[in-house]
Amino acid sequence: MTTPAPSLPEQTPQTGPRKVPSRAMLRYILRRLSQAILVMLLVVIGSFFLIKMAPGDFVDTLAGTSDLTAEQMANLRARYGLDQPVPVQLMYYIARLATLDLGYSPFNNAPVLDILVKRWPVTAILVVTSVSISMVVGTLLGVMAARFSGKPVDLGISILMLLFYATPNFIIAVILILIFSIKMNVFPIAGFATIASGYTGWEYIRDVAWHLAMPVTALCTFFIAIYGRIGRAAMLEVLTLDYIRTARGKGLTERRVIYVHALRNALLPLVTMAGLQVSALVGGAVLIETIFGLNGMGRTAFDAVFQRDTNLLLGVLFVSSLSVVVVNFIIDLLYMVLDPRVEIK
Amino acid sequence: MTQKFPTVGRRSFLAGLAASTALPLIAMPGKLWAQEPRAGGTLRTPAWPAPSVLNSAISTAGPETFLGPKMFDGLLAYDFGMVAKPQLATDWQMSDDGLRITFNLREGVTWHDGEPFTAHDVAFTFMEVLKVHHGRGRTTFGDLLAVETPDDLTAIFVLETPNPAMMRALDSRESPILPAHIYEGTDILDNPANTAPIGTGPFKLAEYEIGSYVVLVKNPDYWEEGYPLLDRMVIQYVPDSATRAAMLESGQADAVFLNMIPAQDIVRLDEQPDFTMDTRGFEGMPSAQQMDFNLDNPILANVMVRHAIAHAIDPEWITQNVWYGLGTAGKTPLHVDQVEYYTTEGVPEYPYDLDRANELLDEAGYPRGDNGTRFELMLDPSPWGTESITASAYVREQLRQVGIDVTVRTQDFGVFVTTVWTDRAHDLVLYTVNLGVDPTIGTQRFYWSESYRPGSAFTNGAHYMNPEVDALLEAAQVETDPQARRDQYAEFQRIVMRDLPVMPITNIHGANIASTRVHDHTVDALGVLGGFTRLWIEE
Amino acid sequence: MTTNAPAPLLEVDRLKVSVSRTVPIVEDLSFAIAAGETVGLVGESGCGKSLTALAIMRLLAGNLSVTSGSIQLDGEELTKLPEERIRSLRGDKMAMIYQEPLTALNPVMTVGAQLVEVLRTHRKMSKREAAARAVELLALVRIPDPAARFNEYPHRMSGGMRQRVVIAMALACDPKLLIADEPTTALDVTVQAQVLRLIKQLQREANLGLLLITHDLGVVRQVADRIVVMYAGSVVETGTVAEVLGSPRHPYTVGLIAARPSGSFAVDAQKLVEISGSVPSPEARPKGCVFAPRCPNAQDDCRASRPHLLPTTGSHELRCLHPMPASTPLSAPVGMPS
Amino acid sequence: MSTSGHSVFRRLLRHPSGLVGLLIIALVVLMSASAGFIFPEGPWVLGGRPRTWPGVDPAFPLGTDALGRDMVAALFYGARVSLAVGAAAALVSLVIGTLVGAIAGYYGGWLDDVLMRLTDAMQTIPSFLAAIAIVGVVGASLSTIIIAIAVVSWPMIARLVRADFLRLRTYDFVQSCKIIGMSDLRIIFGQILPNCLAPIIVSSSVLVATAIITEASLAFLGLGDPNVMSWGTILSTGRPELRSGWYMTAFPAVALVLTVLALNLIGDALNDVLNPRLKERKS
Repeated sequence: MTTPAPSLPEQTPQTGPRKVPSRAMLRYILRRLSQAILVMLLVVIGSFFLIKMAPGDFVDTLAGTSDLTAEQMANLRARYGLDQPVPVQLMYYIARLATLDLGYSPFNNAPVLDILVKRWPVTAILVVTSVSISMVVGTLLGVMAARFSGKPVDLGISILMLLFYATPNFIIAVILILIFSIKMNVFPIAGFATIASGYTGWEYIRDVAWHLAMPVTALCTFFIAIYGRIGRAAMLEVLTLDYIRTARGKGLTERRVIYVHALRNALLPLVTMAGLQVSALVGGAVLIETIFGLNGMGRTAFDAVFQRDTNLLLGVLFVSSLSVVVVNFIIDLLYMVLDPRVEIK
Repeated sequence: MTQKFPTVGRRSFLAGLAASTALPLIAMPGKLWAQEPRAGGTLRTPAWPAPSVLNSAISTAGPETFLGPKMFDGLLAYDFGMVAKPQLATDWQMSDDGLRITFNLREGVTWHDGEPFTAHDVAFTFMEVLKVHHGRGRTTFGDLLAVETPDDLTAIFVLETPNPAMMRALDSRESPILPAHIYEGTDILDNPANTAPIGTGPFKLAEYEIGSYVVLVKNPDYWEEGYPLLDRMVIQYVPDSATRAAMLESGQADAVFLNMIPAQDIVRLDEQPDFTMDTRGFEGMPSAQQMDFNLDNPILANVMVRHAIAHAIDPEWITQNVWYGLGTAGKTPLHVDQVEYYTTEGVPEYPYDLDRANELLDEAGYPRGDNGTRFELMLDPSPWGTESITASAYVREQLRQVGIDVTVRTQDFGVFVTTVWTDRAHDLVLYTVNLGVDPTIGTQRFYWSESYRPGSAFTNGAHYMNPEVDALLEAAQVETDPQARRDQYAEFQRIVMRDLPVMPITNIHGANIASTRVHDHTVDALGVLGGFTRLWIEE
Repeated sequence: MTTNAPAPLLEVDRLKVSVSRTVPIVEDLSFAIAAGETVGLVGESGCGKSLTALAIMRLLAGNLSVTSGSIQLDGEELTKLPEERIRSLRGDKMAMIYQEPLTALNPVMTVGAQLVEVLRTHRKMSKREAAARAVELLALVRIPDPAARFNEYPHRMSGGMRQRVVIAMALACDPKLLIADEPTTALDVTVQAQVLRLIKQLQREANLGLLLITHDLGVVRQVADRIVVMYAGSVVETGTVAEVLGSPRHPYTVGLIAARPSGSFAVDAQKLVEISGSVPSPEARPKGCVFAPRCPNAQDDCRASRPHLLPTTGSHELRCLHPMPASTPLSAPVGMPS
Repeated sequence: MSTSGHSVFRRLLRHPSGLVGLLIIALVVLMSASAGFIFPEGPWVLGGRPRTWPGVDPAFPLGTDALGRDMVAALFYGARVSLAVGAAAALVSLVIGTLVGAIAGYYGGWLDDVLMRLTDAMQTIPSFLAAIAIVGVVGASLSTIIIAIAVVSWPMIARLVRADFLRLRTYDFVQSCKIIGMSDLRIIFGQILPNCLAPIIVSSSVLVATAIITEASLAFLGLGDPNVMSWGTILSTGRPELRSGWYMTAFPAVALVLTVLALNLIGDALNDVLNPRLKERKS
């Protein structure tokens, strides 16, 4: 009987109780923070030049919808600093950003921050719910498939996940609307909550849940497939490991072996994956928000691109990157909790 | 960067609109009138795009134009056929020379904040707001020298020259009256009331979530006793047109106005017993799809080439298959709904005939090359709506048949406008446009040599220069004799169709589609761009 | 089978373990362990020792299964027991210590939690009681500062420490049978002796039946009462340590002993392989005596049919048609081809 | 990889999901290759009555779209475009990703830092959003779409390649190459790269699949190239007809899903064939 290699690299044994030194923690946070700032600076600069590369600015777009004289257009450009060279505009933008001023959105007639404060929660709730549901459902399906590996259950789940994996979310969204709204009329098609309903408390939460049921489902399927497939693979690997045999040898029930001993270890690669998927989910949210009439970050960015609303677009990218960075940080912390072998050095 | 800018919006809204007063063909089913109007209820309607401001005096964009008249009143309203009727003005008289118009104003009207409405508000609105900040107002009221206010209930318009077009532009959509006490002495474009309006209209703003929805509630102190009937109106901004259609079909919305769902859905739902289509109330905004030739392109400068292209394209086919019959094939630069001036008499026609097209192209000196191609052209369809992009697929295939290799270039709004009207880097441009309640307002800009203004969108993009046409257009601008004006525009139509700088494709017929529970959304020429005072919903 | 004890604690009788229910890996395996007795199960790796242990624990995984024979623990037939009953025996009445202490513990659970878990599975104990008992157990296996170690994760402990934890876990519920599968192989030489001593001591204290699986004859001689020599899935020779090691009869046993480095009974696997070729794979086992291809004494009858395990003297049993003479001295060279 | 391409292919054929995947892809390739022969006039011919249902007119077995174009021709040409977009975008992102990953992993130090922060930034921006921005800003043409997809998908490859380079550069064979004075370029491309091809090959099938979906999603939002008939184009033009002629949406959707599914099956099979150890654990 040979022993398989441990799933994660063994560290040299250390003695002494395990404590996270607060100094090390602080250093770690600072390092992550400086990396994050650099990354977000790159994001801002990159998107700034991308949108500036486009012919036309928002004044042009504006002129298309209302009759503006050349003089009015020039005034507007001056008002928004669009007559400055692009690098200068960028400098101004970054300088303002440093004071957390995201600027003004001419198209929406409101400060970017005011707009994002309303739209961030929509996407955040959509994405967080989707990640959570896909993780739970995906993992459960993966565990089930692994547990009955090679049996019909496994085959069924694997086929389902392949289908989920291969079907673009907009197709699923369209099918959901057709079945659950037009044919059965169970779920509301558009919006985040019933408008001016006066709901509060649980009633409001239920209303939001009702509205988000289809968008979340449409957004989830792909990620359920991802988590399911990774979960199955991870579980299959973990189940061959020695400590699982140890656990069985202790007389634990199969349920406990799977869900306590194996699952916690199989979760590790899934958690890593979740961090990588957050930005993909925000991207996927563009389509979902469009189809389900949700006014979130994805749709806002989409419109901002076409309106040349530079401030709004950069605002969305900045805030969503910030969210991704924060989520990844949280996930790293979570990973440390889940896997005691990972420690701050 | 805390300045605000006013007139902002997206053309897509208006672009999808169509007009048809002349066609009350779609008879309203009898069942609609079977019941007595009922007060109360909520109207839910999805729309797109969302407004930038909630004040149609400073923005001529579609969403604002829809919302404004619900909260603001105009001096006049118009019955079907653009017959003026009272609103804030109870009656009016024009002096014989047409230079002074006296409006007697309604008594006892108050603003939403309780302040009384006076002639001063009227004077302020026209002189300080509409003449200065309204997109079309600068043109429409250019001749307006002053508004005199001898007393609180009298406003006298003093004009420099007679202005027949102005009397068609005094409704709540085009010229809403703003409260002087809120706006006077402020930066009008920056006034907070632009997103928290105070009007005299039948509805008041209850909630506004930028980009998401607007909730309006009944103004209980509205001057017209017993109106409006509705308690509440919820306008939800939903970007996807198929989603809007699904909302209507599933009963999650009560009506979709202004062609804001795909034409095929309008037609399909209309056939169902639960929904009714209404094409009335679009005469104020006759919309058309047309294709400009860039005459600076040496190939297109050849009139035979333009005629050949016209022969190769069947506007009737596009009208039936792209617009699903919600339109009339275009025959002249005017819209069929501009009834007073529209004529096909003596106007050249270009019947669908591929052989003739090929002949003309041969004659023009563009024989087919070895690969069957004569020359290449770029086609820019307008990016709003899908109809122009769909139609461009048809145009591309048709022109391939006569040996013209067309590349379709889709770009976003900003780039499209820049490419065509600033850089003039286009050959053919296929787009939808509002031809205006009067040809002076909406049509002239495409043919008048003086409106060849690179950098200014939706102007004479063809670069059409014909002194004869210029003379006709300029004469019609100030002509007060109706018959003379008609003759001028008839001649204009004949010449333009001969020269063909622009090929008319489809005169779009606007349509509203609503649940049969919804009644009376269209009661006059303003249609759904009116105040919805009579709209009621069955329980 | 012929111990003095009235009824053996564990009795394995003609056990057969197969792959895919067709290819036998362990065949005709019989032995017994009495309470307080230590039996050493020896053989080269791949001969089926660990499988035997897993078969007893009913932990055979994948496509391995017991296809015939019986395993009785305290008179209870393990092979036929419902899963639930066998679960209640595992970790309670019988327990196991594994070869690789580094991987035998769950890396994401504290050792305390893993100990408490086994206690609470089999004993009605509150969390607090179980924790207290767990600390006692850690102390029992000579882990310094057991209360602090209780909250430790396995990766912070050395291999020897971890093996002690595994032992503590195995002993947590006072099992009657303890199976130790190469418990010291993966450990440093110095630690090996400590751990082995600990196991032996605990076994004596608790009067456990101990099945010690090893390839190290030295360990067997130190610890075991009786010895079972396996080759290619079946027992070739068995008896008391004195009988088998004092007077090995089977040519394979003789080879094993001879292969050990001088001065020690540890079998150097490398050396053994050099001497005697390799263990045939289960699919390629010869029809006759499985050892015949490598056996210096093999004759035609050996290849014709498989010999039976037959008693010789005392409790000494042997599966060989042409055994070594009974008096072969331990250290004498064996005429095996090199 | 010591395994030759030929034997990998044979093993793929023996792998059940590999076989199914290859069969479907072979069909799609056949469709795109034969499109020009079967429908020499192209997919845009307005040949039939618009919105003819499948099975009604024998000339149009799968019916016609809203403009009367043959659905079969559209699907055949669509296969061509979707595959081309997928393959080209995957290729470009493989090249970028491999270069960035190789340089970062081989040289390490500040170069690695800079390139990895760039990769981080790219991965932080929601990739679909970035693709929309690029296509929206530059204009919807086939090449823009391909480049946009490639630009947003290389970071994954870069990480993969970098990880392998980091590992491999410490190996003896690399060290000895350095000692005998081999140029960095030759070490990177001649020595190290061939040793990390397996994960690259496996991810490339996923890249192609993702690219096809991204193209369709862009087309769905109206950002497709109007001059080419891709499955995404058929889908987005068919969608308004969903309620009256669902077949216009269903056919391209099924084609799309099957192709992506097949590519994933091939990816799984390649994974099994090339890496006996489970690869998915490395995110």
